[in-house]
Order: sequence, then C-alpha cells, then structure tokens
Amino acid sequence: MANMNMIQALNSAMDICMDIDPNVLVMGEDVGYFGGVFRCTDGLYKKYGAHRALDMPIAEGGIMGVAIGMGVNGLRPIVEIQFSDYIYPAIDQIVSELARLRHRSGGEFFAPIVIRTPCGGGIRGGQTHSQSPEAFFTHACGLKTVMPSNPYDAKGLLISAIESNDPIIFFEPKRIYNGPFDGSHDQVAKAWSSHPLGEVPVEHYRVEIGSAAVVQEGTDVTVVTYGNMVHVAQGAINASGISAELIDIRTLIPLDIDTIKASVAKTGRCIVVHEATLTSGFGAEILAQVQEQCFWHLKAPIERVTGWDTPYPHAFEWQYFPSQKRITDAMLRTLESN
Amino acid sequence: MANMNMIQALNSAMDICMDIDPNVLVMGEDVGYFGGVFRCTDGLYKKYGAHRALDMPIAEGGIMGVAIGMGVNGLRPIVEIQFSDYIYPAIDQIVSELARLRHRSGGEFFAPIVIRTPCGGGIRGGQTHSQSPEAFFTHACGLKTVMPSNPYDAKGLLISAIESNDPIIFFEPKRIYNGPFDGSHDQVAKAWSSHPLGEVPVEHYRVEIGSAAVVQEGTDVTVVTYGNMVHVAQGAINASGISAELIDIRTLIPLDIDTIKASVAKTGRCIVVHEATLTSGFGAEILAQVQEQCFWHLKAPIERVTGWDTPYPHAFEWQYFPSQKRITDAMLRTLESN
Amino acid sequence: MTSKQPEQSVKSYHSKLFVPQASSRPDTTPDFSHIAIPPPTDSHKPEVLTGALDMQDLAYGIVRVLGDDHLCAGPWVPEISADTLRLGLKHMLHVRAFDDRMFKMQRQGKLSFYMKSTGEEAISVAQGMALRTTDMMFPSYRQQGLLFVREHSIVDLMCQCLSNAKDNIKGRQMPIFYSSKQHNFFSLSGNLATQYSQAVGWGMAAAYKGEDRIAVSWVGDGTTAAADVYHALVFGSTYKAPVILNVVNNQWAISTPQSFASTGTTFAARGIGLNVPGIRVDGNDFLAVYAVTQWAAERARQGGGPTFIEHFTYRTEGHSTSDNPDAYRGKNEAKYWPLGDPINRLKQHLIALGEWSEAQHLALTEELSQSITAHWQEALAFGSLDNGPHWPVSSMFEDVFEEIPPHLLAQSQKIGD
Amino acid sequence: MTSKQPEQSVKSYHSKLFVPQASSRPDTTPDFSHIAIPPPTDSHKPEVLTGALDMQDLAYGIVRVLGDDHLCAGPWVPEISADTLRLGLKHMLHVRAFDDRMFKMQRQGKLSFYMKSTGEEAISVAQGMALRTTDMMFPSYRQQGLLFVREHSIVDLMCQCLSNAKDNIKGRQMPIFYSSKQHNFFSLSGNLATQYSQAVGWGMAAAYKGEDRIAVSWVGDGTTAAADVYHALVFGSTYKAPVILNVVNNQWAISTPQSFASTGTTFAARGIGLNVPGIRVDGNDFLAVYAVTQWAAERARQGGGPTFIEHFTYRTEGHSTSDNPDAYRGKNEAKYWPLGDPINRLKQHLIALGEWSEAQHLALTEELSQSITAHWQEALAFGSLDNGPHWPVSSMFEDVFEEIPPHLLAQSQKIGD
Ligand SMILES: Cc1ncc(C[n+]2csc(CCOP(=O)(O)OP(=O)(O)O)c2C)c(N)n1
Ligand SMILES: Cc1ncc(C[n+]2csc(CCOP(=O)(O)OP(=O)(O)O)c2C)c(N)n1
Ligand SMILES: [Mg+2]
Ligand SMILES: [Mg+2]
Repeated sequence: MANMNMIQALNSAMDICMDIDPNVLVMGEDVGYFGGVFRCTDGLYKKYGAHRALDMPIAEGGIMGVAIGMGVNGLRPIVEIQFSDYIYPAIDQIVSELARLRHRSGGEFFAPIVIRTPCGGGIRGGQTHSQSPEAFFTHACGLKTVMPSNPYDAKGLLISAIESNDPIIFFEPKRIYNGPFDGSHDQVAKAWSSHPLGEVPVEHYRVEIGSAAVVQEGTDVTVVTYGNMVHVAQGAINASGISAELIDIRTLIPLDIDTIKASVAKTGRCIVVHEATLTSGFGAEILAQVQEQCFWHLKAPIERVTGWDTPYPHAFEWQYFPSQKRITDAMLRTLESN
Repeated sequence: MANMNMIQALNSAMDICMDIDPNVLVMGEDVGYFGGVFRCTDGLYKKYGAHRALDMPIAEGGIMGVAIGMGVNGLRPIVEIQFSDYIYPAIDQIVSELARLRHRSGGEFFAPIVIRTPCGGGIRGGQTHSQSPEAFFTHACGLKTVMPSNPYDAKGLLISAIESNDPIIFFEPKRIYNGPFDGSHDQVAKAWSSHPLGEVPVEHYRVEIGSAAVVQEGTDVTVVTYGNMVHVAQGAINASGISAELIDIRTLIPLDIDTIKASVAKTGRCIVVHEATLTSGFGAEILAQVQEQCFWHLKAPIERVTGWDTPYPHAFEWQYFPSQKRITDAMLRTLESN
Repeated sequence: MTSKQPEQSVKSYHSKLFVPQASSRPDTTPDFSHIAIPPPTDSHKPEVLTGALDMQDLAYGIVRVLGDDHLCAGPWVPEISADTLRLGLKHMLHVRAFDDRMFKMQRQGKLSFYMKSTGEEAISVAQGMALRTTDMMFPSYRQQGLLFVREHSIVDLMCQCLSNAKDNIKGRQMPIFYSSKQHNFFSLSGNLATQYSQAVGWGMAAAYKGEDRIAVSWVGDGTTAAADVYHALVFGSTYKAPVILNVVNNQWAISTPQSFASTGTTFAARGIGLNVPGIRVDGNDFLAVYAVTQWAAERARQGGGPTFIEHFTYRTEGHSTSDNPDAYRGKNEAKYWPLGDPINRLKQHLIALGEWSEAQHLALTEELSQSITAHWQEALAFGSLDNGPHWPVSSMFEDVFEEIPPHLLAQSQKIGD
Repeated sequence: MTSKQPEQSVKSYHSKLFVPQASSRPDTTPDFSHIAIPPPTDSHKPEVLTGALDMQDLAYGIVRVLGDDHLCAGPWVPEISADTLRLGLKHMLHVRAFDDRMFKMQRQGKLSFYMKSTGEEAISVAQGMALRTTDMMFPSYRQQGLLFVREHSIVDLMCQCLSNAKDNIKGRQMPIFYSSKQHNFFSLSGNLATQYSQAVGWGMAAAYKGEDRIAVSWVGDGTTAAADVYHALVFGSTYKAPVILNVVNNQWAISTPQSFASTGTTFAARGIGLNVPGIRVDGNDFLAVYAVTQWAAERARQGGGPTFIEHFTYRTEGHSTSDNPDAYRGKNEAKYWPLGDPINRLKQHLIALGEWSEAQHLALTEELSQSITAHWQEALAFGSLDNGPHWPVSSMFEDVFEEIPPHLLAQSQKIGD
C-alpha cells in the first residue's frame, strides 16, 4: 500500500497495464513528453517511449477516430481528452461509431477504448473548463460510464476499464485530483493522505465496473451521488448529523440499482446529487429508476440537488457548485415531508 | 385553411417567413435545387433563388459553424440536418457555441437559428436513419427543443421558432410526414387529410413554444408524450377504452410542466412514452419533474414506455418501435397498481 | 392562435454570394467539354517515396493507361496477365449483375433499400485486386466490388440485404451495410466519412506493431467535406500511417454536384498541403486504377505514409433506391461522361489484345446472371425482412456490450410484453 | 478486491510508427538553423485576384519587408506613414505592458488566470490597423492587440479579467475571454477553432447582404488540426466568402511542438488544395504583416474569397499562467528564434528612418507602464473576483435565453437556499 492522490493512482493504473500488455497505449493532447496538463501520464513517455505515450494533434474527433481504428487492430488505447468540455468534437465518433460498432457488426468488430477526461468545476475554470457532461454518454447505448471519487477506486476502476472489451468513458473530477474536497472552498485544502481511500495498493487490482459503494450507512435518507459530490454530501451529512446512507454509484452505466434500491427500501427517502446541470442530468435517470422500483417505499418525493441550468459561471463558482447547505436543506426537506 | 401534410405545413412556414424577411434563408445538404430528401424545402429554390435555398457541402459541423456566423451577422438561418442521426458532427458547434453564445458574451451576441431535422423510426431506416436524439439537446442549457406531432402544430411552431431569437432544435418525426401513424404498421397508411389537424391555415400564425396540448381529456391516467408517439398513444387509448388524458408536450425545453401537473393532480397516475432509448431519455426528466411536483397525488409509480437501450435494429423495427400494446399494458399496470 | 404578421424589417438584398453550379440540371444539356482528358502518355510515374510537392502534377492531371484505341500506354502500364484482367472483368460483370438484380428486388418490395455502384466497378475491383488480402479495407457504401474480389459468399451478401436468419450482422443494419472480419472488410457505417480516420488509426496500429499490413479507405466526392477526412489527412500525415485514402469522385452527392465540395479544383490536390501526395486517376480505367493502387500500397509499406487518390468517375444511376436523378440532373448525363464505362473499356482492351471476344462476354454475362438468380433463390430460403425467419428477437440485446448487463437483460425479458 | 494480474498476451513490439520531434526539449539545445530565412527582396507580390496555385511559392517562402538592416525592401513594402508606424509601435508596447502587468497580478493571486501574447504583438496590432473598423474579428485568445488598436477601454479589459461588477460579460468567463460587439470583436470561446467557420458564415452573410465588410479569424498552429479549420476552408472556398483566415504559428501548442500539426510542411500550404491562396509571412515583421493583410482584405472585398495567412512567429513565454515551458522545451528557446522580437524590429526600423530614438522609446515605455498602473487601480475599484462586487448572483440566469423561461426563474429563486 502507498499513499496516492488521484493523479498518482491513475498513473499507477496506466503504468501497470502498459507494463503487462504492449497493446495498451496512452494518447492525447500533451500526454506524451509533458505527461498531461494534469500530469496523469507523467513518466510514461520516459518509461515506454514516444510511441506508447503518444502526443497528438488538437482534434478530439481525429483522436477518437484514430483510436477506434487502433482498437479494431488489437490495441487498447487509453485516450485522454484534456478537459471533458472539449469532448464534443469527438461525440460523433464516440456515439455513432465506438458505441455501436460491436452491435452493428454483429459482434465482429469492437474497439476496447478507455476515454479518460477531467470533469467538473471548483477550479475557477469558467464555463469551458468545468463541465460535467456525463449524462450525454449515458443516453448513448453501448458505452459504459464511470466516475471515481477517490484514489483507491480510481486505480481499481481504471484497471478494470483498460482490461474491459467495452468502450468506457472515464470521468475524473479534477477538483479532487489532489485531495478530497467537501465544498468548503474557504478552508485549507485537504490532501488525500488524510483520507483512508488515499491508501492504494501499489500492485494490480480491480474495482468492478457496475458496482456502487455504500460510503456510509444511515437510516433516514439515502443520498445517491458520484464524483466530487460524494465528499460534499459526506460533509453535509457529517455536519448536519442526519443519519443518511451515502451511496457513491461509481459507475453510471451500468447502474447498480440494486444497492440503491436496498437502501431506499430501508430509508424511504432519497436525494440525488450531481454537479451537472439539472435538466436531463443523470439525476433524472436515477430518480426515475428509484421511483419506478421503490415507489411503495417512498415517504417523500425524491429531490435533486444539482448544478443550475446555466453555463458554469466564472464569478459565481460557489453559487453554482452544489454546496453542503443545499444538500442539507434537501435532506431536511425530505425528512420533514410526510 | 387547406389540407396539408407535415411536409407541406413546414414548407408553408418557411415560405411565409422567407417572404416576410429577407434575412431568413434555408440551408443544408440537398435542400436547394432538389428541395430536400424529404422535399420539405421544395420550391423555395425556384422562388427565392440559390442564395436563399442554399445547398451545402456534407459537413454538418461546418454547416452549423457557418450558420452561427450568419446568425451573428443578422441572418436567421433555417438549417436542415438531413437525418437527426447525422447531427452529431455538429454537436460541438451546437452545444459549445450556439447554446452558450448569448450567455458567454453577456448578451452581446446571439444567433437566431432553427435546426430542422427528421427523427424517429418506423421507416425501415435501420440504426442510422431512425434515431431520436432529442434528449441530448435538452441537457445543454441554452437551447429550445421542439417536436410537433401534426401539420397544424408543425407550421405554427416552426414560424414561432424562425421568429424567435433563441436557438431552436426542431425535430420532425419523419414517420408522420405523410400521415398520422398509430403504430399499426400492417394496416393501410392514413393520410393527414383524415385528421383534423391536417387542416392548416394558409397564412401566418404561431403556436407558442413552451406550451403543451391536451390532446384528449381523461380521468384515470395521464399519458405524456410527443411526436410520433402521440398517435400511437391515442390509438392505444382509443382501443383500450381507458379514460386517459393524453398530453402532447410539443416543446421539450421549456417544458410546460403546469399542464402536466394539472392533469396528474387529477388522474393520480402517469405514464411517459417516447421512441428514444430509455436510459437518460427525456422521459426520465419528465418522470422526475412529475414525481417532484405531484408526489402526493401519485397513486402508482410513473412508468416509461420507450425504445430499448439498443441501436435501432433494421429487422426488429416493430419490436423496437413502442407499440400500442406496450402503452396499453403500461396504462393497465398503472391502473391496477394500488 | 393566429397572430398578425410581423412587419418586414428590411427590403431584399442584392446578394454577391458565390454559389457553385451543377454540371447539368433537368432543363440544361449536360456538357463535360471543359474537362481536359490527357492521353496516357502524358503523365509521369514517380518513385514511390517521392515528396508530395514533387509529384504535384499528378494531382491536377489524370493518370490513364487505356487509351482511346483501347490499348495500354504510358508510364503507368502495370504488369498484369490476361488471366488477371479477365478475372477483373468477371468481377466487374458480377458486381453489375448483382446490383441490377438487387435493385430490381428492391423495386419489387423484397428489399427495404439498395445502392448500386454502376459505372464505378473498376475502382473497387481493381483496387481490391491490387491489395493483399491481409490489408484492411474501410469502405464506404459503394465498394461492394471489394467483396467480390475477396470471394465473399454471394448468398451471404444477399442474406445481409434480406436481414434474414443467415445475415451475419443479425438483421441489425439496412441492406448493403456489410461487415466481414474474415475478409478484412470493416463494418459499414451509415455515417459518412467516419471510417476514414479509423483506417488511419488501424494503419498506425499496424506500424506500431511492426507489421507491413496497410489500411485502405474510401469516401465519395461529397463526403470529402466531412471533418473525418481532414482528420485522416492530418493524423495520417503526422504519423506517416500506412494507408491509402481514396476519393471516389462520381460527380454527384445525392442531388448535389461535386462543385459543392471540390472548391473549383481537383480533390487529389487537397492532400498536398498536408504533405500527402495526391493522384487523380481515370476511375473508369481498370489498369490505371490498378497501377496507382499498387504504387500507393508500395509507398505505404515502405513507410512513405498515406496517398490520396481521386478516382475520376461517374455515378451512372441514382444515388440509391430512394431517389430519381432525373429530378436534379440532365437526362442521361452519364452518356456525356467522357471517360466511358469501365466494363466496356476493359472488355474492349481484352478484345484488342485478342484475349476476349463478344461471344465470351455474352456467355459470361449470361452465366453470372444465372448464378445470381440461383444465389438469390438460395438466399431467400434463409428468410426475408418481411416474412422472416430472422435472428431471434432477443438477439437485439446482444452485442451492445460484450456481456449483457442487468438493465438490458431486464429489457430483453420485457420485450414479450 | 485485489484480483490476480492477467497474463501478458504478447511480447513487446518493434514499432515502425513515425512520431514527430520537437525543436528542442529541456535536455537539448534549441536549433532553428534548418529554417531558411529569405531576404525581403525574394518574394513576389501577385495581383489580388491571382489563382491560389499561381502564387503557390508564397506559401513555401516567407514574405518579409524589414531586412536585417532594419530597412524596408522588396515588393511588399506597404504605403504607411511614420505616424502610423509609431502608433503601431505604441500599441505593441502597450499590449506588452498590459500582458506583463496582468501576468504579475495573476501570480499575486488577483486574477484566476492569464495568457500573454509576448513575441506575437505585431500580428494582431498590424492586422488590426490594416483592417477597417467595420470588419468583424473572430479571434482566438492571443489577439488582445486587436482591442488596443480598436481603442477598447483598458480599464474595461481589466474589469473583464477581474470578473467584477463592471465586466461587460457579467463575470461569466475566465480572464481574457473578451467580447466587444461595439468593437466588432467576437466573443472568445474556450473551445479552440470554433470561431473559424463562424467567421466564414459571417462573411457569407455580408456577401449575401451585398456589403463589403469582411471577417477575419485566427487560430494557433496546434489548432489547425481541428475540424473547424477544415470547415472554414471548405465553406470559405466553396462560397468565396470574404474572409481572412490566419494561422499564428508560434511553434508551440502548450507542450506540443508545431511538428504535430504541420505535417512537415508549412501551414500556409494547406489552403492551396482547396483553392485558397496561402501566404507565409514573417509574423515578427510589422510591415510585412500589415502589407499581407491589406492584400488579403482587398482580395476578399473584390470577391476573390479567403486567404490563408501563416504568421511565422514564436511564443516567447509559457502557454498561460498554468504552465512552465522549461518543463518541455529547451531553456531560452526564444533567444534562438531567428526572426527576432517584433517590437524591437519596428523600433529599430523607426530609428533607422530617423523617426524614433532610444530616449523616446524609453519615455513611451515608462508612460504606458504608468498608465497601466493607473488603469489597474481604477479597475480594481470596480471589484475583483475574490472580493467582489460582482454582478448580482441572479444575473447568472439571464441571457441563457432571450427571456428567462419559468424553469430558470424557479431555479434563480432557489439559489438563496
Ligand atoms: C454524416 C452524414 N451526413 C449525411 C448523410 C446522408 N447522405 C448519405 S449519402 C450522401 C451523399 C454522399 O455523396 P458522395 O460522398 O459523393 O458519395 P456517393 O453517394 O456519390 O458515392 C448523403 C448526404 C450521411 N449518411 N452521413
Ligand atoms: C477543442 C479544444 N481542445 C483542447 C483545448 C485545450 N487547449 C487550450 S490552448 C491549447 C493549445 C493551442 O495551441 P495553438 O493552437 O498553437 O495556440 P497557441 O496557444 O500557441 O496560441 C489546447 C490544447 C481547447 N481549449 N479546446
Ligand atoms: Mg459522389
Ligand atoms: Mg501555438
């Protein structure tokens, strides 16, 4: 075991997989010599060479097209999209090609690609360095969508993703790269060394894609969330003293609805939290499934606490980023509702 | 008033707006000389010339980029994307640029664009001529999303869209271009002349964007849907004899939740129907809002009847396309649930 | 709901916008006389590793081998036996017979859709024959000829078009969207151009693995405008990927003339500024296509990177079964096309060589037409779109992922509902 | 949760993939000696409506006006007064002073981010001056010089960077993402290249309306790989849109050298295959940039369509406040750049003309630095990102649509929660 932040954990996952399998390579803008603008691929160029830590032209659509061809030819590309805000030029290749290839070819062709991309706000990045576009990908069948909330999961999930034959979009909440962030932006930043899940095995291990984690148990309300917001929700739960069960779904598709169901069956109340904009966010899908499957257990309407339906504003970062207070208020409303 | 099918109604809307305002022009692949592969822009080239019914290179991303520039320079482009399955190359320009321009420039710049695009299945088009990607656009704040279900609405909504200063994605369910289709694919196709809303004023009129229509009243369950599925749902309601209130939302964003709320408050039961794939479809958002706002009225879980989470299959079109039977079953389940 | 019309804000404009023209429209007479057709002896044949700029003339000329006298001439004459030529002719005739039959079957309601490659058969057949079977092909939808060269089962092609129980892609795609891993023929996409940059990635992987296989891809003239074509050129050139990038310039993109994509110059020229040599070739000249493809394949294998080949040809028929070309182009425009018909030209060449005769041609045509008929009956026996049998309905939920996840399993269990 | 490692499926490969190199890395000495720098007299100046292919040499050479002797020479010497040159010099010095100050303010925590244009000032300043104020500009993020030429309020630029109550875009974007409709300066996007095809559309609209305004856009060398650049070229050329498309080749794209985008040739060459003339110009030569821009603007106004201009320059500093260039390129690589510094070159020219002196230069530099300081104080008085005042929080919900729809109104009422 070693202390790692998210960046180191992700780096370790890639390093291990590249070491095992020469078909694994990392590619993207500035990922080679420089090691990525967030340093996630640091050292891989030196260790595996320019051919396997491959700098690429600035054309996300081109990077994806090329990655698919590589995947079809037996490689296992790990593509970095520098910011998830810049994934849109690649959407056609992802949605029309990558996601559908196995199906449309009757199972003959597939491309085992992982798309890693930093997402989310909280870093003063304004509207083009703060987006959380995960919901788009959950609507395109054929893709798995993952978002870890800590170094342990990050490494284990990334290894699972690299070793999977399905295409996977792997979102990395950049605000927690260096430490868990509970939304208290006016306090000193914490490091991952202060968090139990900052303890990470140095060797190979997997965290299963499609399984949620119960972060902490509780009896009165279920809080379903992922990424960044796990820590903000945890902060809210701890500060409020509410007995909430906190679920980190970790994987959006396939969603581990059973774990959520079991919890809501127990608590009868549920709130869903994410940073992405409200309308048609993945919260709507979670809410829908909980409503469909736990209707008779529900004692109060399920609430969503999310980013607003506006572009992410530079000046109002902390009014946009869902706060502990908004989460606590939602839990309280849910508890009071009868 | 005149009898029009959807194609004629849309054509009339464009013709009227082009006649009024020289800043209005239509553009896209095969929309000029040929009048569009579905003939929606037929005659406009002859009447307004090659400069205003503008054939374009096959690059949806380029078409959108160029349209935005035109919009910023005072024009009001009506862009046709030949099939909504081919809108993905334009997504970056739509989501990152068109949708955000007014906001990011503090209100200084905007582009009043309508993107018309045929959607949906039922025409043996396989997975790349049958998609219903509307939910993607509902998650990108700054866009309005419209889908008419009949000629009257098609014309009135399209005129409203062309005259709006907001960017609007206008989905046209191609299966009902020529007649209302209630899912009975083994029966003789009906023409719009057999439908009251095939009677369309020849002159200028608007149907307000953001207002739903109660297609028929009922007491026991609310069926919320749009596009194609309005007719399939209506068929199911009529055949089953269930007293269902049928709501055609017509506009996805902004959603007329008040009309839905009033209905569910009355019926206490609700199902949501669309052709798009289930997960993170717009049905999830509708369900979420109904649950949030009508929780205490609900006597049964809200159900979704949708396309499956698979690409649209060529051979199994009628197993994929939501059938009257599936809608009836869902209504019955909802009614039995207590 | 009727509201009054808004007032006219501005008068009309005097547009200065340039809008390209078509080669003909229904009310004009086709005229291709502005196209200069050089004799075969006019072009030169560079060394395979020549720099893109140093062979620029080939992007603006037309590489030809078969002259008006039906004999070979010029520097591009390939080494090719009469047997091979006869095989090429047979494949082309076979494709044409197949296309004609399938088109008719669509018109009779047996198929939901069809697309012919009439007039363009030389391109896929000659290219397919000039490649190695281990080379990977990323075609567009008008290269069915490649599958004939690679001896794909004709019955199986028909079964795909019928979406029946023997369709290897399980009824999932429209007719003609073939996929055959066994034949190194990539799954066709309905989305234009996407396969172009994928081919480059495939080639990069081959180079990365130290192999000497190459990738080959095709787009139409209209499709050259798509972003993926640029991506293919940028990435292909940056990493010197072993690929051949073909543009089949058949003059039309549905109703839109090539002038909306060519920017008033040749397509072949487009690669040069990205350091990719461009060659324009007479796409109806079997031998010229063959020779140019061999050259480009050799360049790719030697590490010289991509070649951008424009095949100058003509789409003799409609775009697909969904359109009527008489609505947007001059009647019989194909008759005015100055480069003739590829089948007829190869036939005349073989006859001129004394290696073929009208009688043999007739017999072969007849034989192929009969075999197509037999294959069609055989294919129908495996089912049809309307009447089945198909794959089991539950198969729809397979292959979305490698294994069916719980939510899809649940949906597949509901489908009986 | 630990599972055992999968077995190694294959051994390692002997890659044949070509991967481009950098001009230098921290462990190598910068070397630009392979770049041929032609004298100003070497290039020719074509008529403005010359065909793209007929002026191809300009895409592979370097148009220069200021020679090593700091005097003008060659066919591109523009007609320009000493007053205008002095104004240009002043703008460039002003931009540099502004950049230096803002960068420092970021380092002191006053701004969240900043990007300098050091070494590239001649491009935006000379181009801005060669255009008409009615021409519309679609810049990337390193053309702040344009706003100085158009006399944008310096305080207001700073207010944008501070996201304060006077920020004309209401605190919505990061520093430097300016927007000024009044100055015909389009709203900057964080997404690279998107503005390029928009500029073409803007120009098409101008032509459609019969106006003679033109649109001008800029991308960096790295950004040339983006799809929108191709779209701009394809659509611009197809409709002969009145636009100038600039590539600022400053040799780096964050840590990635231009070799990952240039495909081993010049950027200027890229337009030719699309019938768009390409001109490579010495981007550090104020007079050459000015002259080439005048030429391209005239071509556009006369209906000749787009010109693709590559400005050959060097990014003297880091990419932004977020990176340290010493981590990925040779130390002081800028010192090795063979085309010098644009400010110094114009200064030396004016001195050589007898129109300027070291003393004047010093005085002007000092004056500008003081005015920047004064403006900064003034701007700060309107608030800062961390301490406000800002626009009211509710303003966040405005401008998403023209009018606030009910669901956003509801959200804006909840924000107090
Ligand atoms: C991305 C995308 N946009 C639009 C279409 C619709 N479409 C299908 S074929 C076609 C024309 C293609 O013309 P060309 O590239 O010249 O090929 P050809 O049909 O002549 O072989 C169009 C517009 C599509 N399939 N994909
Ligand atoms: C679509 C997109 N992809 C990636 C980025 C991240 N990014 C910002 S600037 C930059 C480098 C651009 O380099 P270049 O075009 O050479 O411009 P320069 O910074 O040198 O002026 C990158 C990759 C982005 N902003 N947008
Ligand atoms: Mg074509
Ligand atoms: Mg650069």
